[in-house]
Amino acid sequence: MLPAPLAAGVLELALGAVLLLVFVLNLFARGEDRRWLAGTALGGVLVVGALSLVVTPAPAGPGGMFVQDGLAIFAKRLFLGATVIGLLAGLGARPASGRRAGEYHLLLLTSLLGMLVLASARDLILLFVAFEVMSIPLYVLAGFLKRDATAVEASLKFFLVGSVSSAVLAYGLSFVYGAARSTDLAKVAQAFSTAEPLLLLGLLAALAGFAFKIAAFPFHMWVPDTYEAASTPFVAWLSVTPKAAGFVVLFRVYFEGMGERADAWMPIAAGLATVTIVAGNLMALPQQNTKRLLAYSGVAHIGYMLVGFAAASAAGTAMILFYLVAYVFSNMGAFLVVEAVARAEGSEATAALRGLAQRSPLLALAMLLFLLSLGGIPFVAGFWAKLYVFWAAAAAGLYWLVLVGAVLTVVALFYYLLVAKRMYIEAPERPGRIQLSAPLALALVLCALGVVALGVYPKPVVMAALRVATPLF
Amino acid sequence: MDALRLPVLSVITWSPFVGALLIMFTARHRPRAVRLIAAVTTGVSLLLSLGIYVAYDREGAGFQFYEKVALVPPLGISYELGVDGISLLLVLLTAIIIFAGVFASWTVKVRSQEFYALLLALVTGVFGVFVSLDLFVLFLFYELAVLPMYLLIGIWGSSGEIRPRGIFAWAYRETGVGTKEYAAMKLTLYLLFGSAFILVGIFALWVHAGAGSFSYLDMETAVFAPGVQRWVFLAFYVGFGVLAGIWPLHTWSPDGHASAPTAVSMLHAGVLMKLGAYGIVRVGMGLLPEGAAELVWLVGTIACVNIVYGALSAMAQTDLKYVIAYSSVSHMGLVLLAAATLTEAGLNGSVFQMFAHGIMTGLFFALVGLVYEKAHSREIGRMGGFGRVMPGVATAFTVGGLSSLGLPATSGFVAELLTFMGAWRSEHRWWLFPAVVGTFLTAVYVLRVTKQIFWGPESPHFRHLEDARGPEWVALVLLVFVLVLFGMAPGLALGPVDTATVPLLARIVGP
Amino acid sequence: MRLLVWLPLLVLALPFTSFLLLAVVAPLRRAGRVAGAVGIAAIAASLGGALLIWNEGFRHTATWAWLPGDGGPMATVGLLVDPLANAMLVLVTLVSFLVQVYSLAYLADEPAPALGRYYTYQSLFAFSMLGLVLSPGFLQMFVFWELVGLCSYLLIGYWYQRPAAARAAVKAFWITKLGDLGFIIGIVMLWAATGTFEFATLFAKAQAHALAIPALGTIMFLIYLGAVGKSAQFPLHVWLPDAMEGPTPVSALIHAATMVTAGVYMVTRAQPLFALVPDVLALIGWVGAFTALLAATMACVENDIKRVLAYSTVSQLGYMMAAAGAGAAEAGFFHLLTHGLFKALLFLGAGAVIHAVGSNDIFRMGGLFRAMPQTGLVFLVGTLALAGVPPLAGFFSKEAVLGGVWAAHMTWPFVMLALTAFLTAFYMFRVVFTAFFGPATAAGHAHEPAWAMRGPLWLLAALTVLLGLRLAAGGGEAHGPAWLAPLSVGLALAGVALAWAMYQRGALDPRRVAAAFPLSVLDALARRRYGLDALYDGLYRGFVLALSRLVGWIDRYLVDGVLNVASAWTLRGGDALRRIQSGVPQDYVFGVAFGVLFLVVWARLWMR
Amino acid sequence: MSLGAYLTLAALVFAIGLFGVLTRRNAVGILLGIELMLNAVNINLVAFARFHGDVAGLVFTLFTIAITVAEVAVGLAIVIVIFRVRRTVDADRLDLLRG
Repeated sequence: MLPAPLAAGVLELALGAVLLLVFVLNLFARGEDRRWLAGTALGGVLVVGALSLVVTPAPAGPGGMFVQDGLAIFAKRLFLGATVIGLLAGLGARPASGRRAGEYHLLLLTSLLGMLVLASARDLILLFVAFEVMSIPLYVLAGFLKRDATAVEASLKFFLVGSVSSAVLAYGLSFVYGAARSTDLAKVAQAFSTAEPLLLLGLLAALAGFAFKIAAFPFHMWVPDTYEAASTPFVAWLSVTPKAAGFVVLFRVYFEGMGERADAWMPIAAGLATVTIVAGNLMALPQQNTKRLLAYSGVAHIGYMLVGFAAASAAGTAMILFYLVAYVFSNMGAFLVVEAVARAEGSEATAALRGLAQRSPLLALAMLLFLLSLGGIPFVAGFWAKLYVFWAAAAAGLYWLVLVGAVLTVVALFYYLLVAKRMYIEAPERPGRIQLSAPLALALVLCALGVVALGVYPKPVVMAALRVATPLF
Repeated sequence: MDALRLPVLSVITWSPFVGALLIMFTARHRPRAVRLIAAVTTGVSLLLSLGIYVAYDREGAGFQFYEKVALVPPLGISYELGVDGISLLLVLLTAIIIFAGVFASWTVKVRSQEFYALLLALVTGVFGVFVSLDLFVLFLFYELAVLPMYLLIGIWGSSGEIRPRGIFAWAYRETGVGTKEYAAMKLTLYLLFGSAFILVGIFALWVHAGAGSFSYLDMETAVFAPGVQRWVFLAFYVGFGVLAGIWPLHTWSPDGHASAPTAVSMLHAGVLMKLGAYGIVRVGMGLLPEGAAELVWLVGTIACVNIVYGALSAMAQTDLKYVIAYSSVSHMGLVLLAAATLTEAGLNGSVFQMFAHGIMTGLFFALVGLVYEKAHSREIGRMGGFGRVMPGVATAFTVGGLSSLGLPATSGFVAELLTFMGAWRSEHRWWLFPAVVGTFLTAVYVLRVTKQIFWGPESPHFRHLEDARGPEWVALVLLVFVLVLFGMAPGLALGPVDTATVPLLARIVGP
Repeated sequence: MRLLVWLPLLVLALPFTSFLLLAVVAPLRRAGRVAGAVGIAAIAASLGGALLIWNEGFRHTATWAWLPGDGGPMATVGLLVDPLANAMLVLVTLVSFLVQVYSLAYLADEPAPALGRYYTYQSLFAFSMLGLVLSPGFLQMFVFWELVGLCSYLLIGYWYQRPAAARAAVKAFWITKLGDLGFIIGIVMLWAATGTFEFATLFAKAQAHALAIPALGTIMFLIYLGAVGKSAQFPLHVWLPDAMEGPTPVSALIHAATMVTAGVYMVTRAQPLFALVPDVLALIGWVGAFTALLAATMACVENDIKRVLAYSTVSQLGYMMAAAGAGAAEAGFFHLLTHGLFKALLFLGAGAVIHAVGSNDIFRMGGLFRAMPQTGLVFLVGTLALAGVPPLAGFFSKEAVLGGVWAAHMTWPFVMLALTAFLTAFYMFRVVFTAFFGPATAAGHAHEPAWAMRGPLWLLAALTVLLGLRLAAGGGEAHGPAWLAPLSVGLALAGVALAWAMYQRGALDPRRVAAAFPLSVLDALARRRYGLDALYDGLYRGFVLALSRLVGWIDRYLVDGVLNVASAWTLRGGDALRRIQSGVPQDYVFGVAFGVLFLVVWARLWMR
Repeated sequence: MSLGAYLTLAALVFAIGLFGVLTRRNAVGILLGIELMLNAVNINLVAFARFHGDVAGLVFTLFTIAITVAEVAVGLAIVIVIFRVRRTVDADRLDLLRG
């Protein structure tokens, strides 16, 4: 049995072990096909994931800077689950299983480690470090296809925006520290109640940093380019997990311990949500590349989550958590379908989906499910997600925000339905069903199951989310 | 029913959905099986809805065949079902229409499996809205009822042709007006746009009721501040009104109904538009009596516009399906006008009109479907003298037409009579006149169309047409029968309806 | 005692049953003559019933709830049996029966299915008309009122493939519907004020002077509008002449003897209510008289034998209405009955002639008396009756009407009616002389019709004569002043004489007469039907259709246009916004900077 | 010198850095700008630590420095890769992806 301080970080330690293992194995790896290496990494994450299911809230670690509370555990399960799906989808395909499989997984797992720590961080220093540990590998992964001109360009853009925002973040945090005279978030929360302008400024600047991570408008501009250029399984993972992490930090920094004063963030979050929803949905309209379309729609979804954030209540927080879970399945699923089609057709354009319903009905049905879920249609996860955040906002009296969100959902459905039209209404260009690799198929099935299960029976997740969110306030 | 301890409403609601799943997964490439499953599952719904119609205890009134299962306790969402006199009739209507619709679209060749699956899923949504007592679940079913439309119209629909004209021509070019894809998208998005308002309204009720529950019954007991009542009722009016086709939010309906395949037009014009009116009456008036009382003037006045404007537009159409579609706009005006009178006669008339017009318009679209698929044309100008080659269709069409112009002995008359009675007893007597004028205009265009299509010398290139056949007869006969039966014995329907409208009225204008 | 309810119900049910049979059992309908047999059997049976009821002089009222309501039913249906209804029952069933028999021969060479359809409609009509007669309340009356309208529409359009017939049918429906709008509004208003549709209750209130409704005048006027449409009163009479496009037996039954008289029947029925509003009554009288005169003038210039009869029907309906308006409803009703007999006779006779000659134009006929003496004879009887020559039935009823009007001190209407009496005799004998006497034109092959047609003719003729004689025996005077009878006879004879002079003797050349000044104008107007049809046509095309086209355009290109513009703008907006994603890395950093700025400003603005 | 002075200095450095990032066309120059921005953070932290007599700030600074290094290293790596593929490090020409 581990000593108390370590017990809190058991997941992180386990993941560290996996990292080490992959690193060592990589030294001995030879040849083009390194599927086994990828397999090992996946196995390791699976183990950690399994471990995460049994861990229980533990007393705070050294100096209370590292907490293993319900929120942290919920988030970590989410990260690990998403990572499992992501790795599974990448299994057996370049680059994840190619000659550089080792590097790929090392980077990815490092970033994951950062997220895990971030979810528990309750100290500015730890928070910032974890944040960077999460971010930096992503820049590299974005440009992992280093022979691909677009990929490296995307990675540069990602890096630029990322590092500038983290500079802003750090700058903000420095003020926070200065105003609170401590790096302990609990102290920050107390200081906030005295509403010191310096502190406020700091938190605002920090918010910019986090907004980049969750890709809220106008910090989103790296998103479409990166998504379009980077390898799809990675993008699928990138499109959900870091964002989830970002939201967890938001909760920690802006809600935890602030109680009533949390309302102060309402107008800002509402404003951010509005512009993000509008911009995301509108910019998605003219897209012809499915990944790019999903990128913009993803921005819009962040907006919807921010609606829950604007509620600045336990309910809102919980509903964002639920939204994130639903979003993991729907969004990753959608990206994976794109990956599947792209492997067969060599194209990621929406046109590549023509007549999919007649070529491989089940794949089309899966895609339809994911799209409907993203669009917020009954009996798939997204419906509840969207309505829950709306409900939370309404409960906080933000009816206008709900209306804006709901009306913009109509715009969103426009482009989702256009994709559906390609699959179901238009005739296929060439016959023959799409061949799926076993791991990818499995990943897709997981996503589909998740979407439907959540859609039909959301109760348990909702309850869990509410349980972990309540103590924050 | 209760003796059987059968969750009868759930069975009615989900039976088509089960049918859809069966069709999807068992009946691949077996068209006959598809139709069989569809007929059986919808038949079950029909029989059971007849059953509850008979079994409904008129003395006891109120909501019966009650079911409840908690879904998300912390939010007070629960799967709660029950029917009163109003929903009872509309459930029956839905069952009849879809049953007829299954037979009317017997001849769908292309991808019939998906067609029937989507159709049945859609119907579950419709049933759900009528029977659910939990507003959240109601909304859920509402969306379920709207969405399949897109594919149903997009895949099996038929494109019309509309020339971009006027000052907005550029917009017409950019949006591709006239194509079935356009119509499908327009219909779906427009209705979801409406649902946005409904959503806000529902949440507002949840918040202000303070009961922490979405249950209709809990909210009934809650008291809402006048201000809240006003704007929430308005939200519901706009939201449901879109679906009910209130002017000027109606333009989705002609395009949508004209492009949709037969069964879908039947179901949509026949039942879904009623769903909007039902929402306004049940949720809007039922939960926000003061708001309703304050705003009926608006509802009724716009309804008057609907009636006359819709009838005139119908008269101007050269495309048969558009004529029927616009007549729906006009008749929905009657429905809402009747409701807005806030009188016993009026509310009864409103519900009865929902039923009558549902059957009538279902019949119309079934017939238009037959004519279209035989003559391959919707242009009224090109038709003529069909009466000789398809007497059955001609007769049915005439009956439908007579009902829509409110000829006695058809359901249409009873509905319109009650509407008139209610209108003149309401606070806005002048509403009577637009309503009456509307019926006359209806007489004008209906008889004009009938004459043009079925009478006169038959045009040479339509000699080959033949009358309705086999399964199609089932649809026609069933609908005509109901139309006339309820026209001659309106008590059958009004009995239960009255038990529901009177208390509703008492809530609004006091006993 | 039960018989009181069951017998009328039976009379009502029999035609309905035959209708249902024919409508539902397709093979039976397609069998044609068999269908005819069914229809005839049914109507014969109910004729028997009607005669029995009439003979017994039943009086009874029975009602059942129709529209349930919270406090008692909102509306009822039922049966009202009283002398008025009884007489009407007999007339309706009798004429229906004769016409259906007659049709069997008249429509002998129709295809079987068509014939079946014909008898289906006939049965439906019989049922509806009887239902109307037996109505105990305005609502039920309106219901059947509309149904007979429907039957008229269907039967006028019996030869629906003829454009003329189709047009006439639709026109008839629309014009009568126009009147019915008034009817329905009126009874709804009445209901709103009194809470009932039933005659019994309303009359009771009226007796007790408990019907003090300010708008009663308006209400009764609106209700009267229904009669205007149905009984072809000015200005809604235009549909009746066109209705002659239907088969002649139909014209005899619906457009002469029964349906068109529904208006008169209604006004008679509601007399106690109309009595409360003298102004409306006066109006009814004036309009009636004017209609009578107007129609008579038009009949004088018409060459189509059926149209002549149609106009004379309009004119006679004017008589009845005038009587009702003068408060002499019973006189009007009396005229209704007699007119029903001899006008049916005339139409059926005309039918026989048309059947023989194959044309409606009286100037294509001539000398038919020699070819078909029996038809000629009965037609002459009918004509005399219509012209009001004693001792035939028409004379007494017409005299009663005139007497009633005079007694009501309605001088001008009386003058108009008197003038009409003269014209009636004139135009009817114009027909008789040109068609039956005079030079035999291309009608050599004409022959007597089959017995199925001749039988009804003789029967009606006999009834006309017998009824007349019976009235003469019973002393049919006592109407109005003593000079009335001689006057009306004189007028009639004058008319006959003029017609004889013009069309038989040739002493006066019709053309020259028509050209003479005051008449020439009248002649021109009458030939143009006083421009009324043109007026309605203009209103329909120039107003209703044009308006509809305008609204249609507005809906398609403005109301919908706004929506399309909104969606187009959304799409454009997306495209425009997309451009800020310029691709240049530093612009993205600008994005971040801008974002920070946005946050700070926003916070300054809103944060508390 | 007062705390304010240090903060102003830091703000200036930060602004200059941002300005550099926004205006330099050469990728390397941009990296330098980022470097400056992060150093401004360090100035802040140290100043606060000094004036509050609290060591945490210094610790924070150490971490920031380390992170800055890592970040810039990665940045340079990316720039090199880009130069390999595109034969240029001119930011204006790196706009394949857009819209």
